[in-house]
Amino acid sequence: MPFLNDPVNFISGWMRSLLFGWGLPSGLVTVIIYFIGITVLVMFAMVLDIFLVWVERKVVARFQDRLGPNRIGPFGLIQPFADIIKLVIKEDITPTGADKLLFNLGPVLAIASVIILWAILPISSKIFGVDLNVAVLYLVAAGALGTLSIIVGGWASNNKYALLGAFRMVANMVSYEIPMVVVLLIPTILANSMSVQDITQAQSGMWFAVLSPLALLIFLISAIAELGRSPFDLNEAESEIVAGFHIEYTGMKFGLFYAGELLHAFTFGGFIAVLFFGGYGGFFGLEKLGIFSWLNNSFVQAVVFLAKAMFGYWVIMWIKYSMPRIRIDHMLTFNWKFLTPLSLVVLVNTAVLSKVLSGLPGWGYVLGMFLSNLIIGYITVEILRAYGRKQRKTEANPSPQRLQN
Amino acid sequence: MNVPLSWYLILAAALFSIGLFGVLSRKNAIAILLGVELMLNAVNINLVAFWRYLDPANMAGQVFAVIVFAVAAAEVAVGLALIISVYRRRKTVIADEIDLMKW
Amino acid sequence: MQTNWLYIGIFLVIGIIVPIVPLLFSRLVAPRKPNPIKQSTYECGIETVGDSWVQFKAQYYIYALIFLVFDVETVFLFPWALSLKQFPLFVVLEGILFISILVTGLVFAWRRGMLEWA
Amino acid sequence: MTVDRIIFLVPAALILGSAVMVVITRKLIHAALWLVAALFGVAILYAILQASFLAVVQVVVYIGAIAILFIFAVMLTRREMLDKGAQTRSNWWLPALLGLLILVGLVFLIIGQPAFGQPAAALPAGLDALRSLGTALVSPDAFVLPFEVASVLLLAALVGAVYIATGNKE
Repeated sequence: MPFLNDPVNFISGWMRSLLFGWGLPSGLVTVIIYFIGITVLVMFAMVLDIFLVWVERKVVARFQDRLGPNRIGPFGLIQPFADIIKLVIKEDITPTGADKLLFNLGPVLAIASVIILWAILPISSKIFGVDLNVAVLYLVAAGALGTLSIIVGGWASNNKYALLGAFRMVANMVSYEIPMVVVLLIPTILANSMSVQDITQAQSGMWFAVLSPLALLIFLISAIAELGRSPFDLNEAESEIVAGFHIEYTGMKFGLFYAGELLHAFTFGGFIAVLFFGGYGGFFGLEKLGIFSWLNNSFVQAVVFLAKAMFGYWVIMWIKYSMPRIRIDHMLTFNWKFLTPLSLVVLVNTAVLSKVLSGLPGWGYVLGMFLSNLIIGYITVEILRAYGRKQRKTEANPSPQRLQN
Repeated sequence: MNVPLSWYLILAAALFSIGLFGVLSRKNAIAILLGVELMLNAVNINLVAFWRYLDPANMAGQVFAVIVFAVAAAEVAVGLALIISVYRRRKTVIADEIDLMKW
Repeated sequence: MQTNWLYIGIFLVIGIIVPIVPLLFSRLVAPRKPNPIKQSTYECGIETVGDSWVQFKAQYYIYALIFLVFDVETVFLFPWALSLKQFPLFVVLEGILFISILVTGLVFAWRRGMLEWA
Repeated sequence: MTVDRIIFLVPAALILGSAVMVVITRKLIHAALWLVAALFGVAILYAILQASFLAVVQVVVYIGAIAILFIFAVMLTRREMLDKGAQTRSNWWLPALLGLLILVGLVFLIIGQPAFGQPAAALPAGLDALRSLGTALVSPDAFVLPFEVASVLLLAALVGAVYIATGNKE
């Protein structure tokens, strides 16, 4: 059954022969097939996005001991469609003084910057867009477009809160991009490649989450900051700046920002799975055994990947609905004085150990990496505790000098 | 790759000229820096095109382009810091009005 | 490699078309009755005061400045990370030297109190 | 007119059009955003030239960092005068003439070189541009010194910029 093993190539091969039969040139055929394939992939992402609205509302309801949407359709599954219809038929208000073109560009860029991430997301070993050899940096580049969308939307609204929200968000996003880029170097070093397929294959024996748990933690934190979700949701901080950068957006444009945020969170869940949990694979070598060979099937891999991505998304939601918002100065201090130095230490550690331990057998390499991370983590916690103790002491009996100032 | 190298070079030359025009004709200091960015990018297009067309096995072109990135970043960082600093004291970003060397 | 970038290019085009479609559809079906009150800039229910150009803290700018330098430097580390495997240990030392120069900048900014939200 | 040439001309038109807008737009924030468009076009050119690392780095560094810094600077300074009054000097035709002369001269020079009329050869088989770039940057008989010096340059820029932006507090 070629379809079950390699569905994308099966269908594209069939269509290629069909289009050649019509006498089209080969370049055009490639473009047409890409076009159809991308449309299908993007449509899948958008349908998933609609489903995510329901997931998000249901999960937050459970966290807060409520029921969530349960009126329309079974378990309220039709609710997001009702929401979409509502958003589409709402009046679209452009405030006076807004920069019309940029005002429309903001939400479009916001969702486009998320959708283009799906071009490199390896859903299975056979179902994926492209296997770019700079995929890891492509992730960062797409984030840059997302930053731009927020600053454009916030500026074009001609509103104090919107601009303030945009400023905060951009300061937040650009700051946390540093630990994120540094930590992205760690899967690159471990897999000796920047392609997400290679990174996934390199984890078939052992997840990078085990080799470098600290990197996973730093990536998770900076991903949440990049998403602008609580506890880093200063961009929209309802109680301070009302709704932040999308305060003036109504109807479908607001809907696009909202949809973009949810899809972004899920996509980052997917990237956490790819970079640290073995993506569609990572069965610790099980798939090589005869009875588990079905794990190599494309559809099984796709299900595994989507389940892992959903788990990552769930963790992000869990954090969002359990943590209060932190102040902007604390947030930036946390990044520049704690996360960035820590990520650099982890990077140097990984680079050195990947060289020093490369002679050891597989388990020694894994154990060495894991223990070194534990030691760094322990030292970090000790430093933080000592700092906290000092802080409490100065607060308990402030020196007279301090009082004068 | 049916495009001749000269097309890239002419594009880069045009971009450089536009950047030069921007640098020389704009009054605003920030706009002058925008023009400088265009000129730096024109140079980078040339470097990468020469790498691709003349000697792809030798990475000197790409390495040089990477170094230009660093120079551009350094230029923007210091240039904009200067502009902000001047603005905070003199409340102006018009290049012609910044005519005192002191401060 | 070239076809990969062609794919990315088409993806970008579709990625921009997809959000435009619901916006156009919304324009077709949504009512449009603008009036000055409705279109006024929102400001917590009171009338808008002044323009939106409130003065911003220069601190935002300082963080962006530090970010710019760090971003360029960390991006430089990617080619280094890819060549770790094929060279002996001195390559790691080169990287450490590079990173320590980076850290010097961070320490300087820290010592000067640039990282404080003053 | 082959497909290759059209694929080249589209980003080229984007670059030149946006670049012209950068230098003539009155609103400074629009000029900064046009710069983003021009830089994005340059990134597309890098992708066409098969320098994929430079293409993504162009987006990450220029659009993600430099353009953001420009927009921040515009927003910090805009208050008084930015978009009011003439944006260009009164004798703007002089730089225009100069730019035109340089352009014409360069075009003549370029067209005069028959070697520049050649289309590109295919990349050597087995050349991984990304890995060779990494090798070139770190191997001691290639460009390791510029690599480290670039870091020192950026350190100097950071120190200088931070010092200038805050003034001498101490």
